[in-house]
Amino acid sequence: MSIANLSYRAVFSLVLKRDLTIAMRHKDDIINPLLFFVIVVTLFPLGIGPEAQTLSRIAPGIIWVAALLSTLLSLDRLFKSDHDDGSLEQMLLSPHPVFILVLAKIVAHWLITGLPLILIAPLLAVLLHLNEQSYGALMLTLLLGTPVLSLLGAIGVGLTVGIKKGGVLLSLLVLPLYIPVLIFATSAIDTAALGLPYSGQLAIIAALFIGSLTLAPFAVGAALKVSTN
Amino acid sequence: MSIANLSYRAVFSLVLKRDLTIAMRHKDDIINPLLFFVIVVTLFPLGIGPEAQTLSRIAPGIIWVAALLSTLLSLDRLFKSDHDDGSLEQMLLSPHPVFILVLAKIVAHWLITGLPLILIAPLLAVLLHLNEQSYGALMLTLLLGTPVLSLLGAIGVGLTVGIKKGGVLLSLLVLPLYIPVLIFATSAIDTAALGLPYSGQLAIIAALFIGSLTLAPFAVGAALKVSTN
Amino acid sequence: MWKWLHPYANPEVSYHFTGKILPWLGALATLFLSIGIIWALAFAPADYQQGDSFRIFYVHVPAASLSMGIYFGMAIAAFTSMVWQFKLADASAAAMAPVGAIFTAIALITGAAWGKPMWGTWWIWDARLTSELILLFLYLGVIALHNAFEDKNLAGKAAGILTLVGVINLPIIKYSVEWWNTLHQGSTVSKLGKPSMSIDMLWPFVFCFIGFALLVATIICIRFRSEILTRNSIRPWVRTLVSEHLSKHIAQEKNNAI
Amino acid sequence: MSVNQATSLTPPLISVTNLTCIREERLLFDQLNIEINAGDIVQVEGPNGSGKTSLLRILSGLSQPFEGEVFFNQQLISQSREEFHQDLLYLGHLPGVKGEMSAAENLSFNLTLQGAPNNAVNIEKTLSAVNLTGFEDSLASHLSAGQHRRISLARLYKSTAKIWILDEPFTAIDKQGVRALELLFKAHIKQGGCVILTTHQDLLTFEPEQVKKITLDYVFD
Amino acid sequence: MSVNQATSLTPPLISVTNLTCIREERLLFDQLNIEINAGDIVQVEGPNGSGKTSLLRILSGLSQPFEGEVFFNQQLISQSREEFHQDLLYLGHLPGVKGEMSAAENLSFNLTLQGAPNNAVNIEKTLSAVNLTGFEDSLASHLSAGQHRRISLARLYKSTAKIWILDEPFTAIDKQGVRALELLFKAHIKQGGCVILTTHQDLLTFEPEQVKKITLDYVFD
Amino acid sequence: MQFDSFSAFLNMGGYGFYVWLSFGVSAALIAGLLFSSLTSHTKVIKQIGARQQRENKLRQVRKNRQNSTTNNPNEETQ
Ligand code: HEM
Ligand SMILES: Nc1ncnc2c1ncn2[C@@H]1O[C@H](COP(=O)(O)OP(=O)(O)OP(=O)(O)O)[C@@H](O)[C@H]1O
Ligand SMILES: Nc1ncnc2c1ncn2[C@@H]1O[C@H](COP(=O)(O)OP(=O)(O)OP(=O)(O)O)[C@@H](O)[C@H]1O
Ligand SMILES: [Mg+2]
Ligand SMILES: [Mg+2]
Repeated sequence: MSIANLSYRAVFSLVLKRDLTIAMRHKDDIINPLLFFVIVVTLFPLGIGPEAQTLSRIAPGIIWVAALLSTLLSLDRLFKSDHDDGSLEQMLLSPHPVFILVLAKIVAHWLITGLPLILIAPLLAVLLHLNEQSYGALMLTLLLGTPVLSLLGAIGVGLTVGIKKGGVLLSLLVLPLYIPVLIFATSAIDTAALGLPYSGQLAIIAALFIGSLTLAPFAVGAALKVSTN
Repeated sequence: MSIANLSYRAVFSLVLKRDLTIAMRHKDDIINPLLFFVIVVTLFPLGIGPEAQTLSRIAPGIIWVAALLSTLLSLDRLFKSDHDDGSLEQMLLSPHPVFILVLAKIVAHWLITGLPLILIAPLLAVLLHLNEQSYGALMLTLLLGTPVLSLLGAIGVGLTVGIKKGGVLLSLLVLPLYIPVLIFATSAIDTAALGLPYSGQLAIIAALFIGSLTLAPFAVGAALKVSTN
Repeated sequence: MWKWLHPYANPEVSYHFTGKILPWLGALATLFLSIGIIWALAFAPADYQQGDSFRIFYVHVPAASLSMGIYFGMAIAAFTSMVWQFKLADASAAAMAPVGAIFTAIALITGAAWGKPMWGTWWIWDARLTSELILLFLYLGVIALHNAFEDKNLAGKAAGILTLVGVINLPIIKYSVEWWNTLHQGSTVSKLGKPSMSIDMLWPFVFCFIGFALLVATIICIRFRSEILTRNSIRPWVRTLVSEHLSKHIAQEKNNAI
Repeated sequence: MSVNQATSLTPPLISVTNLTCIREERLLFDQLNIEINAGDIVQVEGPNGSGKTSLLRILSGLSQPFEGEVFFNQQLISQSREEFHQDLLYLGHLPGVKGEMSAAENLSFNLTLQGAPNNAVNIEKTLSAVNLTGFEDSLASHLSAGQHRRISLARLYKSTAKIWILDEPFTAIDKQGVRALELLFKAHIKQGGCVILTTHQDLLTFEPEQVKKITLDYVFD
Repeated sequence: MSVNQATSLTPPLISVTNLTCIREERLLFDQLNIEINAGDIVQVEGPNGSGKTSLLRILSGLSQPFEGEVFFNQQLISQSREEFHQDLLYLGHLPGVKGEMSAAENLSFNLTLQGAPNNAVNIEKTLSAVNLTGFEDSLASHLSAGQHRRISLARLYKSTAKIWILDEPFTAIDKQGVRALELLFKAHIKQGGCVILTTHQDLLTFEPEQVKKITLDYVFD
Repeated sequence: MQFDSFSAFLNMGGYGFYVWLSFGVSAALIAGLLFSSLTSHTKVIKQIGARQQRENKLRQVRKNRQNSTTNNPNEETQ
């Protein structure tokens, strides 16, 4: 009888590497959510009007809502394609704990979609005339907040992956979970624009991050087992 | 030898009826884009703050951007599932002209996703404190504009349907095409808020509608033939 | 009427033809650009209003007009390939897209860098700026579509459809954006109007413009040649060309080793 | 690569000249010439990846060949699209069956799209011919792999098209089902139709000399 | 419904007690008892829609039965998940192969996930065993239906799992390929493994009495 | 020459940062484009060469296989 003598870390990096390879092969996976983010942000001035004052007032909200929607759209790639070609079944049947595989896939998802968003956010902040004092807060909230989006989103995908047209149902499940992140993040940025300390809001986002990091992988594992039944 | 003696109208209604049946079977298809629309609109007061004045200033932009994104998300269902289960191949091989089948599918898509948006829009306008003079303009622009979104979107879907992960690529292709509709529609609503006539903008949207109605089905047909090759 | 074009419709002939004119194009581009850029940076007079920031003009305007010109060329190529099934036109359209995107990006970046000292902000939602940004999106869409299909012939056809739809849309976008902007806000950006140029400024500009145009032609030629190779890799002439090239390469490496 | 010769003096139903197919820059077949007449049953043979599916898709007009032409009744298929499609029934690897519709609805849609007159009695009888009695109103997504394919195959029983192009029609079908299909093919060619199919199983109820074979194999330049 | 009896005194590898499966309110099988020992090859038979796939998914733990239990080495599979999965290789209707990765990358990932030591020479040799020499670096989405499945089947050659559960493994595979797979099954059961499979073709190289059969058929109560 | 000294040239009348930023970014982007265009040509040639070699290998394998089947027809070859 063979003993799968791969340590947790090895399994984690195996899956992570595979997902990153697929993304690099298919560079669109990285570029497209980013472009979506950019396009959504540019749509708002077109819809609302070009006045700098209005734009700078609503900039934090727009950037965060766009980040949220862009993450949402990219969530699909987390398990859907693995489900459709049978790889997910194989992973659930592997001798390793499911939560590690799930965590690796979530981390890969964040590296592919969350990180690029953070890198391009300052540029979009310029387009929307964001208050100069708020840049630090914007970056920090994105850095702590986008992983939460990936983690919570994974739960939604896990639940809907077996359903044929889960695309919009997914957003229905996930968006309410995203609301606290949105509220605290934009409030932090607004506070920073006034020159006040915003560490309170940051601490809450950090707490959300740690909480979802510990709980989400197990929830996702359970959800996947149900939805592939 | 059998002669397919179905008139164009019969083929049109055959395909239309089938798509509507599927949507009714799977009620999520109708409810979910609607809910997405509602959720996106409600995210903005959360991200921006509850002041009535700011909200009413940006309401037309937000409603229209949300309508646009919601249409975009639902576009996937236009051809993707037909492609994945081989029905699209069968339609392309049927003895009837492709543009009729395509047009029927687009009309079905609008009935399923566009029409409900229009019906619920006044409610959301109330939530965002839209200027009372603008309601008529909002409804008229949505009525003329959302079919354009479905028609132009179909071109994008036609091009990307053969590609594995076309989801976000689709938005990149389609959103630039949506910009004129967005600009004229919001401008009409803003003009109406000032009590000025907005028939000029409406006329342009109507022209866009007629232009895309005549050209899009052929472009989509050509695109489908390429992408299923 | 089209007869004289016929030999160039042959991939092999046009591959070798472009190979022959490429060095000349490159040399001319280098010549014009080096004269133009040095003149523009060091010898042209400063603008009486904008000072030395005006020197950005010499890159900005050629890049902006080339960005639009290349899209136009791409649309013509797409049309040709669709109507006359002219496969080489697809290859040339595929070669143009990335070049156009880069020049659009240059126009945007130089414009932004000029806007900060002149208008006090990197970006405003002016009509011209906005439509240039949308042009960038259209380019990126075409490139993404080219990359999304493995079969380059299909990719060419799909991107051609998108290019043509985009070209119908381009004037609509342009006018809508212009109208949208003036509706909301006055003409604060009237500075964008053409400055009356003196002769000392015109000549370096002409050199820069021609230089950039030649550079664009050169790069498109280079890319066009690799597009031809990928699309015809099964043809015997490509096979012999590849094996000759590779054997030469190996021989060179051996020489280096010795 | 075997090339079928014309065996009768009547013009062939489908003919193919100088067909070359390249996928992934690999030459699958080169300068293929085929003539298929009424009454022929043609089995395209070859190991996995030899280009059977590619050939069938070109014959049906779904893919464009790298070089060469396909004729239907001596007209280019791209120029007589409507007549050709009226006489063509193509079933690919994918069944073209919608999971959200019931078996009966699926069949009825597919038949009507092809131009057949639609009536309910017919539908029920046709479904019973593919052994789906009792499943008429089950959603297709709730059926097993083989039942799913049977819905798609059912349209063969009502088809008025002369040319049947079938890519691995026996996938997931049980033995009884395979035998029933073969009988159907026999009836079809007797009525002056033709069948072009791929399968990795042997056709059991046909005499070996009755079946024309097109054998594909790897080719190198 | 036939039920296999234990034929040896050693404890069975897999045993199933009182298994009942209901899908869509239709009883597929009722009170099924099976024992499968090392060295068995078991073919689950039955017409389309009789519940073969459902049974295999229950055996592998992917679906929960309506009633009854599945034991591995006399332990409930839900209670010995890790050991069971280490000894299980399940291949379903879907191949579990990613189109964006090359044949070699797919195989290597699948093997490593199962816990096999990963090395490049092995991968190439294994792929050549399923006749994919020369396609190691082709993206899986660019391969034909049969080649696609072969990538998935390749892992059988390196598997150290005792229990193989295979749902229609021969789909889209050409004749030579089927014969090679049967030889592989022979070697596997000789080494003390067991194979549980469904297929609508007959196993050709096995003696009829060598193959245990579980025959499912429609039940109406 | 418009400038008195090299530092004045660099300073560009106070607009140095913006002017050099524009020219620098433009030069970098064009250089990158030129580089990728030039390498893509050799990359394409290498790719085609690799594929030809793969085909040769495949041809060899098949030839060997055919030989072995004709030599001992009873042996299963796969
Ligand atoms: C991101 C910002 C900018 C963008 C996207 C942009 C874009 C354009 C475009 C598309 C053109 C048209 C070229 C043609 O018609 O051939 C143009 C021309 C021009 N731009 Fe800009 N521009 C920007 C900022 C600026 C700034 C800040 C200035 C100067 C203060 C400026 C000065 C000019 C001038 C003088 C022309 C030539 C006008 C003409 O020939 O009609 N631009 N720009
Ligand atoms: N997803 C599903 N939801 C509900 N019922 C299903 C589902 N899949 C299958 N069934 C039902 O279960 C029965 C058995 O299906 P199963 O897939 O196990 O059959 P099978 O023996 O594998 O058939 P085949 O030979 O066609 O693959 C079918 O008749 C069908 O009615
Ligand atoms: N989508 C694709 N893109 C690129 N190349 C492909 C694609 N599909 C198939 N090919 C290539 O074409 C060749 C022939 O494929 P095809 O599907 O025609 O084979 P087949 O004879 O039907 O095989 P099978 O018996 O496995 O179904 C394959 O070897 C593969 O390399
Ligand atoms: Mg095939
Ligand atoms: Mg089954």
